[in-house]
Amino acid sequence: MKASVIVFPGSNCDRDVQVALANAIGGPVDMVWHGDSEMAKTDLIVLPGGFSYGDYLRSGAMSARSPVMREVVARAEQGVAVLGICNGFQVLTEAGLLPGALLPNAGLKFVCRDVQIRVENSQTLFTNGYQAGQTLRIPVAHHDGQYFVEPDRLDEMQAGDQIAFRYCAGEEGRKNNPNGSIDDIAGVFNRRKTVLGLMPHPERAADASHGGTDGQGLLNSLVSALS
Amino acid sequence: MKARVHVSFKNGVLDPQGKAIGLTLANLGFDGVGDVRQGKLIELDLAESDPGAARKSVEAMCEKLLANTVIENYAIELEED
Amino acid sequence: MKARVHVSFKNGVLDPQGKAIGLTLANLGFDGVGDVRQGKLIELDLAESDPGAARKSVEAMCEKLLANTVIENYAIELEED
Amino acid sequence: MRNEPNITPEQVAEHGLTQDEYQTILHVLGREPNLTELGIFSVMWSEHCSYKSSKFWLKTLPTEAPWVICGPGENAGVVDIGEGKAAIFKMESHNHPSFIEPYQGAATGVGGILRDVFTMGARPIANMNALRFGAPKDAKTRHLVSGVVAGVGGYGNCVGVPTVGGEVNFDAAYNGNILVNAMTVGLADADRIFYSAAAGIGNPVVYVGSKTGRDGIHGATMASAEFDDATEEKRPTVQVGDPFTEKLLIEACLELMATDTIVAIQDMGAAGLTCSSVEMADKGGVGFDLDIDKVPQREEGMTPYEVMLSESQERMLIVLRPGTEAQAQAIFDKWQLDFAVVGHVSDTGRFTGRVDGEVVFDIPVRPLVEESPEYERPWVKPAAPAPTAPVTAPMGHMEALQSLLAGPDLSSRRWVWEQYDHTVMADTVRKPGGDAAIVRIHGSGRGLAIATDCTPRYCRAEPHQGGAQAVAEVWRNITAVGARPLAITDCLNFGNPERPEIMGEFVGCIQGMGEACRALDFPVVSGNVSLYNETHGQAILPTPAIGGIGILDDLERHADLALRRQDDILILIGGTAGHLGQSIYLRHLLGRSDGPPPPVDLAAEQRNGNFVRELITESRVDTCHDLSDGGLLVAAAEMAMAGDIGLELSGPDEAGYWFGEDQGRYLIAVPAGEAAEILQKAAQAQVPAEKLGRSGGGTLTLNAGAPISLSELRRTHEAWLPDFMRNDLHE
Ligand SMILES: Nc1ncnc2c1ncn2[C@@H]1O[C@H](COP(=O)(O)OP(=O)(O)O)[C@@H](O)[C@H]1O
Ligand SMILES: [Mg+2]
Repeated sequence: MKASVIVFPGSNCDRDVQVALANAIGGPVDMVWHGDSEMAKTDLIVLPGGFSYGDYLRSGAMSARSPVMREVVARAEQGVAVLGICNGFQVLTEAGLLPGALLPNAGLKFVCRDVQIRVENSQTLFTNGYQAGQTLRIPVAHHDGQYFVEPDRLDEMQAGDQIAFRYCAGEEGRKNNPNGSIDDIAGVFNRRKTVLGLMPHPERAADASHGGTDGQGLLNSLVSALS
Repeated sequence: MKARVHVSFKNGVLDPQGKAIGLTLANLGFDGVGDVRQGKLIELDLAESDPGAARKSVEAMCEKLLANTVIENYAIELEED
Repeated sequence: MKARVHVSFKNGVLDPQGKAIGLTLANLGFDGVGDVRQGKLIELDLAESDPGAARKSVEAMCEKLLANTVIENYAIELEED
Repeated sequence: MRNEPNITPEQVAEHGLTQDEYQTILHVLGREPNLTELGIFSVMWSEHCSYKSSKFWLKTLPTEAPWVICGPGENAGVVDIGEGKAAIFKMESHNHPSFIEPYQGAATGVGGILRDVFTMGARPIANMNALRFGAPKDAKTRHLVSGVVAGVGGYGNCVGVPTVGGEVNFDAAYNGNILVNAMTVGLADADRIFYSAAAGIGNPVVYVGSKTGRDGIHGATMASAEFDDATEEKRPTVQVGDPFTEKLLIEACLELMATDTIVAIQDMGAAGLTCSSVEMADKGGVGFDLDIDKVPQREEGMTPYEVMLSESQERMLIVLRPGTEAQAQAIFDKWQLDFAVVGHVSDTGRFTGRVDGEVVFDIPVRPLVEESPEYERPWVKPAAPAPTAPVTAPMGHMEALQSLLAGPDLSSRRWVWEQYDHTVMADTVRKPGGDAAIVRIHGSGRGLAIATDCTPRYCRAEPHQGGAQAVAEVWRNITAVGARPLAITDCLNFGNPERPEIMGEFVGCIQGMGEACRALDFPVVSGNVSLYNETHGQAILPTPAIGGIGILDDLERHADLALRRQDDILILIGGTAGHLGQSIYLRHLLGRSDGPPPPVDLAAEQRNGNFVRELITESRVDTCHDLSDGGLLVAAAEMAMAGDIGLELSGPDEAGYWFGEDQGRYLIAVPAGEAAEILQKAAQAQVPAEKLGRSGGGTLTLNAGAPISLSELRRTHEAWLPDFMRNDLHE
C-alpha cells in the first residue's frame, strides 16, 4: 500500500502521522509538499494536523486553496481514500470534500486532552478494525473543532451513515463533548465513505508510550482495506 | 481603491465569541446590552481603480477565500482613494 | 440602538493574519492586491436610545474589554433602529 | 558621516544612560555620538543586554561538567546526552510586555526562547512555562492569567512544540509585576551545533525571516526600567507574534543547517539587529558593515535608528560561506520568507551602517561590548528570620488537606495545561500533572525529563536557602521520575538592583544556587536575568526560576506519581522534622509567613535522591512523588487522586508531620512483599525511610479517622482554577 502525507506550511503533525502510518504499513510513507500540483500514484492521502497558514482567517481555509488540493480533490473523485486529521479535517470541509464546517470551540479555548469517542460505523475502510459502538480513548488538541452543519444536511448524513465518530461519556464530572460540536460529532465521512475527517488524533494514540493505542485500529483498518 | 469586506456568521450559526463578549460585558456591569455578534472586517488596498471591476474581483476573493459561505455571509464596501 | 465597533491593529503593528491573507490571494492569482489588514467588527444591540449616552457607554466597553489600546484602535458607529 | 544636532542631556537620560556612561561613550568614540549611535549604545548597555548589575555574580556559578558541550555565553546551553545527541535549552523572561499585553507578551516570549534554541541547530521538542501572578483577588489577575495562558498556548501550539510543564504561583507581591518565564528544550546532533561567532572577512551577512517594522523600539530598555503609572500611559508598542512565520523559520533554518553553508547564526532578540550584529562580530573578533537600506522593511520611511533598534519578531541573522547565497536563498524562498544580503564581515573591527553608501553609524565593536558598564552594586545581607512562632492546628488534618487542595496555591493546574498542546510530536511520555515531564528522544527508547521550580517565599525569607532549594527541587523532580539530572538553566527575576536589600536577595540566591549546583553536580549552562521588577517601589518576591533537564536511559524504567496497585505499601524516604516555617500550611490556613524556610541539606538531598533513582532504574519502584509545597499529606493525596486508588495512612497527630515542608523527601509505593527489603536497603544506605500506609479502596483515611472519598477530593482540587477563571474573556 502507498500512502502520501501532504505537508502545508504550518502543518505540524505531518511527521507524527508519517511515523504511525509507516509502522502500520511496515514501509515508507511519501511526504508531498503543498506547492506540488503532481503526486505519485497513491492509495491513501493524509492531510495532517497543525496550523496550516497559522489557522489565520479560518482554519484550513488557505490550505484548501493550495495547488496540491486540486489534485487531492481529483483523486478523491476517483475514489482514492483521503483522511484528514484535525487541521486536515478543517481543510477537507473548506475544500468541499466533506460537508459542514469547523467553528471555534464553544469554550473559546484551545483544548488538549483525551476524549472518549464512539465508533458509529465500522463498515468502512477507515473503521473496519473496530466494532460499531466500541469506545476509544484518543487525544484531541484544537482550537476550532466545533463541527457545524445545517440541520437538513445533518439528517441526510445520519440517514447515509456518514457520522464516523461521536464524543461519548467521558471522565467523571467532565463534559464529554470538548468543543460544542453539533450532535457530539467527532468525525464524518463523505457519502461514499472514501473520505474521513476527524478532530481526534489517532497518531497520538498509536504506541504504548502514548499511554494508549486506541488510534492504531484506524491505521490498521486502512492497511487491511488498501493493501 | 480600498475595499472593506465584512464577514459575519449566518443566522443560525452559533457565535461563541459574540456570546462570550455579551456575558463579559454584563459581568463588567454594562446593562442593557442585548445580542452581540463578532465578525471580521478585512481591508484591502487594490490597484484597480474601476469600481465595477474592483467589486467583481473582491466578490471573487470572497467566494474563493475570504468567506466560507457554508457558515458566513459577506458584504463589500468600496472606497475610492 | 445598534452599535458597530471596528477594532483594528494600530498602524505599524504587525498584522500576521492580514499578511497571510495577502500572500494567499497572490498565490491564488489575484493581482494588484496591496496591503491587507484583518480586524474585528463587533455589533451590539443596546437598550439605550440616546446617542450621546450610547456612545459614551460603548467607548467604555472598548476601553475595558473590546480593544486592547496598547496595540489596537477602535472606531464606533451608531445606528438608530 | 551625516551632520546631526548635538545630543542633549535629556536624550541621554531618555535612553536610560547615566552621565558617567555617556562619558564612556564619548571616550570610546573619541567624538559625540549621533542619535543612532546613542540608541545603539543605550540598548547594548541596557541591563537586559549587558547584565551590568549581575555579571559579577553570575560568574560565580558553576558551569562545567564533563557532559557540558557549551555553557553560558551562547544563545542557549548545550549538553551531551549520549548516543551522538545533544540537548539545547534555555529559559527567558518576558515579564514587562506580558503585564502590558498579556496575550502578545507571553506569545512573543515563547517565540523568543524558541529562536534561542533552534538558532543553535536544535529542533525544539518541549516548552515549559513558569508563571507568577498577583493575588487572586486583585482586579487584574484573572485578565492576566487568561491572556498569558492563551498567549503561551497560542504560540507554542501553532509552532507545534508541546508545552509539557511549568508552574503557576499567586502572590500579592506580583500584583503590579507578573512573571512570565518560558523555557525551550531542543534536540540536535552533538556534532552539528551552530554558534554565533562571525568569521571570514568579506563573508555575506544575511537577514532572514519577517520584515522589520517599528515594533518594540526600546523594548530592551523597557525591560530594564521600573514600572510607574506613566509606563502604562505611554503604552509602548508591544510586538505582535506570528507563530506561523516562526514555524516556517524553524523549518527553513533546520533545512539550511543540513547544508554546508553557515558560518555563524544568531536570532534577533532583544535589541534586534543591533545586538545580534554586535555579538556576532565581537565573538568573532571582526567588524560588521551593514547596508541599512537592504534590510527588508514593513513600513515606509523607517530611520536607521528605528531599523537598528526594532524588536520585530521572527528574524535571524546569518553569516554564510561565500558563494552559497543562492543555495540559501532557494530554501527561504521555498518557505516564503524574506531573505536579504544586508552586509558583510569586515576586518575593521568596527560596526558600521550605511544608507545609500553614506555612513550613518560607526562604532568600534570591542569597546562597545567590553567597555559596557559593570557594577558591583552595594548589597546588604537580609536579616535572618526569627524562629517560627508556635503553631496551633486550626482544624483537623483532613479538613486542612481539603482546604489546601482546593485553594489557589495547591489546586490543580489542569485548566492551564489543557490549553497547551502537550502531545504534539507524539513523543510526550509523561504529561503535565506529575513531577517532571518526560519526552522521548525521537526514534529511541530514551527520554529527557524536564522540570521547572522555585519557591519565592523561601527566597524572600532567606535568599541563600531559597536559591539552594530551587535548584534542589528541580533536581528532585527529575530524580522522582527516575532520570539522571544533567544541568539547569535559570531565569533570575528580582526587583531594583540599585537598592542594596534587593541586591542582597540577588546575591544570596545566587550563592545558594551555586552551592546546590556544585553539591549536586548540576551546572548552569544558560540563563537570563530580569531586574527592576517593581511597581511603585514594591518589589516582587525574589524569584530565581530554575529549569532543569535529566536523561532517562530506558523509558521502560521510569516512575510516575499515580498509585498503580491495591495493597502497595507507601514509604516515605527522607527525614521529617516537621518544619512549618514559610509553609503553605501557615500561609493558607493561618495567614502567616513567619519563620525560616526549611533548611536544605544537600548531602542528604543527594543521598536520598540517588537511592530513589536507583530503585527506579532497577525497576523496583514505578510509583514515586517528591515532596514540596504542602508537605506529606498533600503529596500522598496527589498520588491517590492521580491513580484513583485510596490510601490508609498513619503517623503522629502533628500538623508539622503532615504539612511540614522538610526537603529531600519522596514518597514511593511498592508491592507489600518488597517493602521490608527496601526499608532494609535504605537503612544500609543511611537513608531515612518509614512505612506510612497502604493503598486500596476509593478513600483517603488518616489514623483511622473519617475517610474522605477521592472523587470528592478530586472535584474540589480540580474546581478552584476553572471556578476562578469562569466567564473570563481574553483579548
Ligand atoms: N504553567 C504551567 N504549564 C504547564 N504545566 C504546569 C503549569 N503549572 C503547573 N503545571 C504542571 O502541574 C504539575 C504540578 O505543578 P507543581 O505543583 O509546580 O509541581 P511540583 O510541586 O512537583 O514542582 C506539574 O506537572 C507541572 O508541570
Ligand atoms: Mg514535584
